[in-house]
Amino acid sequence: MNVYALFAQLLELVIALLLAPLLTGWVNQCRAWLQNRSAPPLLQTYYTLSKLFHKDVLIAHNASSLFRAAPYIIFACMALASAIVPTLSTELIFAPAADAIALVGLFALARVFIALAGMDVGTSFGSMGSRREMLVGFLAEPALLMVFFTASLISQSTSLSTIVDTLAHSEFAIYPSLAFAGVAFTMVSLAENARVPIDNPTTHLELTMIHEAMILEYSGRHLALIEWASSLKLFAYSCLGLALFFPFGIPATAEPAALSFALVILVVKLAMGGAALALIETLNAKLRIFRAPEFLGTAFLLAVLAMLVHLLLEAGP
Amino acid sequence: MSTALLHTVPLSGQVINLCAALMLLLGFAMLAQRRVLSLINLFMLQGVVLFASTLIVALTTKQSHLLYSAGLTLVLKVFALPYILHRLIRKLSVKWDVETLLNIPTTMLVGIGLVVIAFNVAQPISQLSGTITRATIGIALACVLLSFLMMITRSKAVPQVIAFLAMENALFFAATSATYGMPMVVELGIALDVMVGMVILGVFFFHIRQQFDSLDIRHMERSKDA
Amino acid sequence: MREWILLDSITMTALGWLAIGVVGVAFPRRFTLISRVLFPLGAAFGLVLALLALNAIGSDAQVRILALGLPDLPFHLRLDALSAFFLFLLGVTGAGISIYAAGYLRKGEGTAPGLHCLLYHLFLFSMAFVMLADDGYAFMVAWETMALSSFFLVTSEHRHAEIRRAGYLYLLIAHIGAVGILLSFGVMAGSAGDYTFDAMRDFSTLGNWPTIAFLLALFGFGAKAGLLPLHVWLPEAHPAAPSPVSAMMSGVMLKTAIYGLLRVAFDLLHAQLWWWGVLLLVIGLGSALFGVIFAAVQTDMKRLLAYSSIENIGLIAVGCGLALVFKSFLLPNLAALALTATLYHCLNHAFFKSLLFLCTGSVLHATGERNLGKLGGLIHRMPWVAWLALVGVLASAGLPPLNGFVSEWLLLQSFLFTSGLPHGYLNMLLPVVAGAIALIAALAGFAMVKFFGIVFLGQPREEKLSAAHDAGRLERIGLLWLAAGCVLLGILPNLVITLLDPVTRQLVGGGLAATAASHGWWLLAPISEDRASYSPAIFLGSIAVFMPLVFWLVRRRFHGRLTRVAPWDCGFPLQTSRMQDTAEGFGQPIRRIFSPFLRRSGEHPSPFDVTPRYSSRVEDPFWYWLYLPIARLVEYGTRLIAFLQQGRIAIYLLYSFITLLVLLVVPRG
Amino acid sequence: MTEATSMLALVLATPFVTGIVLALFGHRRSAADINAAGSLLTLIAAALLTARVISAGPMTLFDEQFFVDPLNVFLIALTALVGFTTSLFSRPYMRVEHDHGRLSVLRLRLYHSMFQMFMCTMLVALSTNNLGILWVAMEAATLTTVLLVSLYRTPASLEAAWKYFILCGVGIAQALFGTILIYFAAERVLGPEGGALLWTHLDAVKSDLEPTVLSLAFIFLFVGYGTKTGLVPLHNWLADAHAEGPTPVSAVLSGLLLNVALYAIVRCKVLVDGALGTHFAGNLMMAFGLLTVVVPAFYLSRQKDVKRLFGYSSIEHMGLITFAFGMGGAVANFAALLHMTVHSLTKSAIFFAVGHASQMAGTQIIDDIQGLIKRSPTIGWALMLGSLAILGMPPFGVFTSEFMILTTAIKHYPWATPILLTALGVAFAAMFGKVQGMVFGEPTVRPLEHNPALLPVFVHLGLVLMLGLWIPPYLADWYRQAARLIG
Repeated sequence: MNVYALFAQLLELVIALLLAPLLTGWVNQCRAWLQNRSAPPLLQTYYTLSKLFHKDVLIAHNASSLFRAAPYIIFACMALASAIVPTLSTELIFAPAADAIALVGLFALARVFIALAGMDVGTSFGSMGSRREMLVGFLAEPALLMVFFTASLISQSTSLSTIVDTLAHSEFAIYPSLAFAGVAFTMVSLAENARVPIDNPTTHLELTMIHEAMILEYSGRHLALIEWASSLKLFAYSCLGLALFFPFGIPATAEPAALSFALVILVVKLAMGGAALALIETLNAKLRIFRAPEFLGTAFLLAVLAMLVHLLLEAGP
Repeated sequence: MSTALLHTVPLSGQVINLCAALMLLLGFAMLAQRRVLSLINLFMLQGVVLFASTLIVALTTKQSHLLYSAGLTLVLKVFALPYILHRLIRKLSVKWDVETLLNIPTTMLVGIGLVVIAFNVAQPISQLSGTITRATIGIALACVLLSFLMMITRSKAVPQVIAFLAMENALFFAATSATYGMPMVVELGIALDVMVGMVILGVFFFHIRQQFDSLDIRHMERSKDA
Repeated sequence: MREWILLDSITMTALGWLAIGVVGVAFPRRFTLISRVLFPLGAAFGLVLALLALNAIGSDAQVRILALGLPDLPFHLRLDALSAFFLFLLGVTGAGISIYAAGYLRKGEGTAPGLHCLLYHLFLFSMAFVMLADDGYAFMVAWETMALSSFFLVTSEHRHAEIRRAGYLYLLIAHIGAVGILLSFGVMAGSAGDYTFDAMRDFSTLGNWPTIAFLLALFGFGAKAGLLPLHVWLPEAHPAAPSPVSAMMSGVMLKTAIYGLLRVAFDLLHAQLWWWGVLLLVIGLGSALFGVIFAAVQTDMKRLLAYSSIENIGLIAVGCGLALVFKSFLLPNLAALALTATLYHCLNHAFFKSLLFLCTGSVLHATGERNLGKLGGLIHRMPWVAWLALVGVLASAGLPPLNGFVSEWLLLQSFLFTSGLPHGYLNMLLPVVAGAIALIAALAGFAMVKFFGIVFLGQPREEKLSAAHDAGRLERIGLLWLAAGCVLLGILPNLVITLLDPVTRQLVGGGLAATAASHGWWLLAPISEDRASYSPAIFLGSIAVFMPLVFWLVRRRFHGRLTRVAPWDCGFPLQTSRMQDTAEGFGQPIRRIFSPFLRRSGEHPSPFDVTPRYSSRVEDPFWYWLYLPIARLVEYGTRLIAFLQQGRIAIYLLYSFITLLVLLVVPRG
Repeated sequence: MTEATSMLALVLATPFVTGIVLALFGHRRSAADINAAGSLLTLIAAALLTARVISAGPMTLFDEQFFVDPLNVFLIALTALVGFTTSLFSRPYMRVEHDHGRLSVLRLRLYHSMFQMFMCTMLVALSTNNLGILWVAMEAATLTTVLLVSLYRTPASLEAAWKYFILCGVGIAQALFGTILIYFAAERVLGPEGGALLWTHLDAVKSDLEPTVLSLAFIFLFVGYGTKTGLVPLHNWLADAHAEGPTPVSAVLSGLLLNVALYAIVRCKVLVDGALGTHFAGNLMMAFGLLTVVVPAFYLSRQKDVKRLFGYSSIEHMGLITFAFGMGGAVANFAALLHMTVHSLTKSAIFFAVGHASQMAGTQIIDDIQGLIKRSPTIGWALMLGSLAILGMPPFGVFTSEFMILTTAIKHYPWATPILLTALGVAFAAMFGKVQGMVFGEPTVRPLEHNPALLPVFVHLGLVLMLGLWIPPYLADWYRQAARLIG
């Protein structure tokens, strides 16, 4: 590993930390436009974060130390996740540290902690949220893995860099399996990021919320960290989708020139992706919680189908 | 047995065959018999026949120990056991008619079937029998089976025991007249066992009477798993 | 004087356990002696055994013949890589459990301490001898001794009828399984009844006999391991037993069954058929799914863990099956990968499941409650147990960077590289199986969150819980030991893989050590770096750096005060502990989704019920599909046969008579 | 030779004389001790005789009327041993029975003398060389045991004794017919003076004996002695006799008498298969053996009476042994002999424990006996371990023989293994469930007033445990020689 790789890695991390709230803001703005409401400013998320950071922290009496540690753990997990995903370059020093499966494991780790935090205070909504979060989780996780498996069967590897390399830089080939996988991935990431139709990030209707219900007891800097972490999660998922299904423009090297070029492309792609996400959210209505299994089951089946399609059409005997 | 064969058999042999026939006859008679007293008498007659056949075998083959066993038979089967049985039923005052679990004609039919089986089973053996008395094994077997049948069909203790003794007779008959007698020790032992067995049974009857105030063995069907 | 070899020292250590037991039963009432001296001593012996076995794994096989046993068949002992590995597992886990048990033992509970000491150490001793045995007879003796001693341990609270029932079920299934194993040995035995494993290796049975032997062994060992459909004893026996015993049974004893299966399938039988592997794989997958679904809906914490053991055993069986498939297609390296994953998972499960069972033991002692619905909020009362349990929970949920994740990662890897089997269906299906495994792992996460969240988090659901006390010193040591094992096994996978290398070489003739070690201790790359790699060290390291860094930055920049208030909960005024999710409530989505697989019963009150009582039970469908029909069949046969025993002497005479006649008329000769 | 003669004389005479003495003085307080002393003397003599035979090999004594070879001398030793331990056990047991007023002094006298007579008859049956005397001894054994079974004179015991007497009497009669047939066949080869009933002579000329006659003879002998062995469907007397007799009698019945009857069958099998040159007798034994293993297994679960329960389990094990002898061959015969040993040791130990247990509970009904282990751990553990041993749990010796039998079966007669497996499974389920209920749980039993005789129990179980882990070499080649004799 060379100094460039280190630089690229750090740059990626910083970019992620900085751009993530922006992406969230952008999505909210697009959504507001699409629903022709007056949109919040693009930087609204930053304002919210700094406001929360400066606020005092209120904590329930019987909240345990796990409750207070959770935000930091979750934030760390998400930061690491967004560092693992190859966004600007595939030559990263963290690349060997975790492959696709490990990435899924990382998301799962964060989820378990946030669910535990939700149960910690022992309120009715908290535990309800955790239950639903775990429900969504155990349905989404295998689907996500299957998506990765399809990609890794194509590239004969589970290491993200290698996958992206193969998809981006090998001679151009059409992978019908990736179409299925792409749809599945979209559905999964909607669910994972607490988006319509599974969850609504802006709701406080008690009976429908999932993610909000878990973090109901958080306030101040803890809440800020969690919000930031969730926007990081969205960012990571978006980058992941872009890297898997629109991998063009992610250089194999880490020269500054290539990086800066890749950054521009990334921003453009993210903008489009965010808009698309907003569009999807606008066009769909939130599902009942017990429709969620069907929704995610469909995602899982699509992913399996993708793999079979790959084995059928693309795997050379 | 064809007539030609019949003439080759010496007189003694014929007499023994006659005895065999009588044994079988008596067996059937006991099977058909309804009254206890006459059962005992028939049993005594069987003893007499047994004694006769043993005596003849002893005389023809000049085996001294067969003489003893003939005497033993006389003493035991003709005098002792019938006497004991008589005393028993007098003591227990059981002179009732014997009820059978199976009506008499059927029993007889089954008995005939048994005889057929017995003869067929004994056929190969009789063929190679070196002794002058060929049929005796088959007849003895038939008698054994008949007394077995009798034990099954009698529902009272005393007739059952008589049937048991009749079976003993049949065996003795086989031992003496078919094989010209077992070694003395064995015969003595057998006789002793029969004797002791009778005594024990005698004791037994009284206890059974005390406990069940009847000798009807249908009272003794308590311990079972069904 | 023959030279002293490693095998002798290991035998001596095992005998040491036996000696401890004898001493214990010699002084049955000396409580302090037993709990403060003997059990820690047993733990020390466990450590010694582990170290010796560690040395033995690398070295080549050693054989000893004892003076005991049958006249023509003295006990043969053999120490090779496979047995050494499982001995290591036994020793290293047993050490932790024994030291915990030393603290766990209470006066006047269950059997007399001396007897308990004897049974416990006899249990350890027999397990060690199962691994060492090298002939059918010695194996069976050790095997059944293991079953017996564990049975008596399970029923140590024998005054409760349900515990007696559990023990009965356990021993019954164990014994029937043992007969299956015995018959499989009989099939494999060399000509002229030579039951040494060497003879079985050399003896090449023909035709269907190897298959029959394999199936019998699968039946027998499956019964002990708790594979479907012979699992029913497991969720009964584990909760019934005292917690150290449940830990030992679930952590180690189930692995002896895996050991036996590996021994028979890979070592004693030479020619494996691919469909054996598929069969094992299917059964394993079924067990894993069944186990995890039922774990998610349990309301008794030890039953929950028991079902999760079924799940993990299922995963292990899946690994074995995959390894069999690869071996049968002569792909040694892939087989080695699958087998490594399997053995690794054996080790991991031994650690985290024992840890969790011991934690339930502490909870049980502190609260006297096993029902999840009556627990909660214990993290405040017993922080040690809670945090250590958290380690076990994360490991058992298969989350990085703990050990559970590594083995699942390896397993998934081995599934991803199947394309290339000369068998179309397998190529198609195996990746899908990988998806199923992912589902199982995720469900395990669900069950574990339920377990930890309901037991340790939230508000206490009963008043008496406020009296709960944390684990004692010795108990803490045991828990710490196992938790540390979970972490280390997660951080240093390469060491473990190099450790496993001789085992896989022995069984499938391939190993990962060469490739795995080539990237240094910190990077796990079983095949090659750009194919798949995972570095728990960096993983944990970066999290461990990020977290304090973020914390420090945040606290340095912002100084918002922290005040304790009543929980907000959307401003709902009245907050009671009854308003949290119960175990039933938490499991409800699973019940709803998987209702076709479950047999549910319970009462759901109407909205107008003034005194509503909600209860929901999930029962094991196998009872109704398999076991009760068999029981009814036997009962029917009994009634049929008992009809013969009429009690009428005439009938009896008739039997004899007919027997005689039949024998007379049928042709003889 | 001579000292062997004297030893055998001692073995046979001691119980006889003791029996006579006890018949005269059996009502004294010291009767139980005389009984034990006589048994001890028998045991010592038997041990010496055994040692002699091991060193000098087979020998015929008393102008060939008696014959000792490894096969029967080992059974003689076993019989003497179990007889001795039983007499030890019966000392406290019978005293308790007496104190509970279930037995008068005269009955005790009858018991003691008949016990010795029974031992005597069995020893004669084992050691004789003359098939006729064998028959006589078996009949005598029946008569003595009838008296023992009916000792309590309760209706149930009378009923049991009556059934026992009639069924076994009839059976034995068949055996006599078989014996006559053998004589009939042998006499044509050996001549009337050639000792045509002496087993040694018959064995010498068995290949010349007439096959048809011998096959017929074997059927009668098999039915006859099989009745005493308790082979299904001739077994119906057995459970009752075990349940209703005094416990020491149950112990010797299933521990010894069944063995002796089986021994008679095996002796005849050797002759018959030798004469026929086929496996006729063996097949017959295998068939009945299997039947006898399966049927009682299904009876077990219905039993209410604990002694009846174990009576059926004895039937089952006899079936297993018969099956093994039927299979033949070195391993199977070895296993069968071993199983004979361990079964009689274990089963008698169990009956000892059961006797004390039922005295503690004051009943033989299983449901009314509970929590033994709380009141008297030793008896509880004895019953539990004994039952586990008899169910074929290692490391007890019963497992050893079952291991050999099952593995041999699956090698040579695979079709038989599912049947055996079913039987063993069902038997385990039924019996263990009941025993667990008796040993564990909330106690319903009272402690005993006399301290029980547990030495015999644990001596037996210890021996069985030893045989499971280590068979002494001399014992092993003793078994081997015997197995070779059976062929």
